[in-house]
Amino acid sequence: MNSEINIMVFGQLAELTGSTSVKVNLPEDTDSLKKLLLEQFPALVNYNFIIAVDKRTITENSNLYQGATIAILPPFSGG
Amino acid sequence: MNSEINIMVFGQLAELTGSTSVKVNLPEDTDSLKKLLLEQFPALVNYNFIIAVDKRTITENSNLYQGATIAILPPFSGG
Amino acid sequence: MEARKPKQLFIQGAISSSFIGDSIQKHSSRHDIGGHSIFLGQVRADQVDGKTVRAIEYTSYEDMALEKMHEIREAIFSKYDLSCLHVYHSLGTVEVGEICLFVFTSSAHRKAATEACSELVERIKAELPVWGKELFDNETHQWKINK
Amino acid sequence: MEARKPKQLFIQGAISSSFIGDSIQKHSSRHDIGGHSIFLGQVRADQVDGKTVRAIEYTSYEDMALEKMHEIREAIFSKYDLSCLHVYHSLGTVEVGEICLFVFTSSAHRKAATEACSELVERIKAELPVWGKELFDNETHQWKINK
Repeated sequence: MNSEINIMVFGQLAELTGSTSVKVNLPEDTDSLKKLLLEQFPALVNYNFIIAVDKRTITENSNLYQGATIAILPPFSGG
Repeated sequence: MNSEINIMVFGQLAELTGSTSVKVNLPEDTDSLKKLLLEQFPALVNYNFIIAVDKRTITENSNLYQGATIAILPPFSGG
Repeated sequence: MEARKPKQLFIQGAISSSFIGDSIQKHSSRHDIGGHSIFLGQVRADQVDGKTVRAIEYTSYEDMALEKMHEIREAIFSKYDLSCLHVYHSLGTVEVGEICLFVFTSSAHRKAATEACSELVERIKAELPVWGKELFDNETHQWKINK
Repeated sequence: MEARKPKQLFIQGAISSSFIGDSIQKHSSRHDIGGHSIFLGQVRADQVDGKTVRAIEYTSYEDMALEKMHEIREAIFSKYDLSCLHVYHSLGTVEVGEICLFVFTSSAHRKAATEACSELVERIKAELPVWGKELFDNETHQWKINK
């Protein structure tokens, strides 16, 4: 069974990853996702970013599931 | 020597006096002017109004002089 | 710096939305501006004892109003770091739904424009010798009172 | 009362002054409105290490931004006694001097519109997933940071 999922990547983070979406094996929760992304893109350690699951920003560790809509977001700078 | 001067009258005060200008004999100061106007227009006692001399509102009794620009102003309601 | 000259303040009748749009457009050449704050006063169809306001007729002691507005402008420019400041007030009749006051401030960072705009509106209502006569639909009227 | 539907938020490119003028004009049929408060964000030609910003390129996580904006609208309508509330934000490239944000609130009495407008601007800048890339005149860029 394929448990790969797409992570949407926005703003300057997309410059870092070289793409607006990256594929990872579905981690159990958002903390694991963060760890996994930092392994894959070590330079991410220099960036502030937050994770959004199903269009809501995550403020504490949250479970992930197949089919979740996941995104990583640099600090907002609209207006 | 004629010491009559024109007092400009604005807003609802002009309805009361029936004119946008009234003539009075030049009083010594603004307190005397107020007294004189209240004699001439007793209904003024029911109105709040301020006196402007040379386009400045008067906050304490001030001397008047021949040639002064004098106006009586009801509460402002612009905007 | 040269003292600022008294500027136009009064507009005969309502202030049109195209006049407001044009004023905004004129600021596109000012590349130091990051934010504009605008306040618009609009005539409301208030109900009083079964009568409805259909228009407000504005009069002013114009010479005094221009001098007072000049003084307010100078005070606001001293207090806030503004790029621009414009104020227009109607004279004569303004129907319900039409604009009677247009206050427009601009600055590099939004806080100065926003705070200056609010303070201007308060000072204009309190200090400019302008009077509004509310005309009702039955040909009677009452004099507007600012709270 | 029926729940408000998500409304248009994004505009491709700059927000024109005629669009703003037209939006104001549309409110002339609302005779319960006494005051409008408007905030406009304009792109500034900031200098950074000898380079000059010539434009900002905006991107967004649009689906999330629309949901968040809907949530902010509901909160602002609950908190303030507003007649109307409109927010437009640019996507894509906006040149210096052009408008990238248009926040427009209306109410019977001015305080609600003014306070709601300020709070909206703060929340939009802090909470909407939108990113500005500042393009310099020498083809380099930097990512905008909101203070």
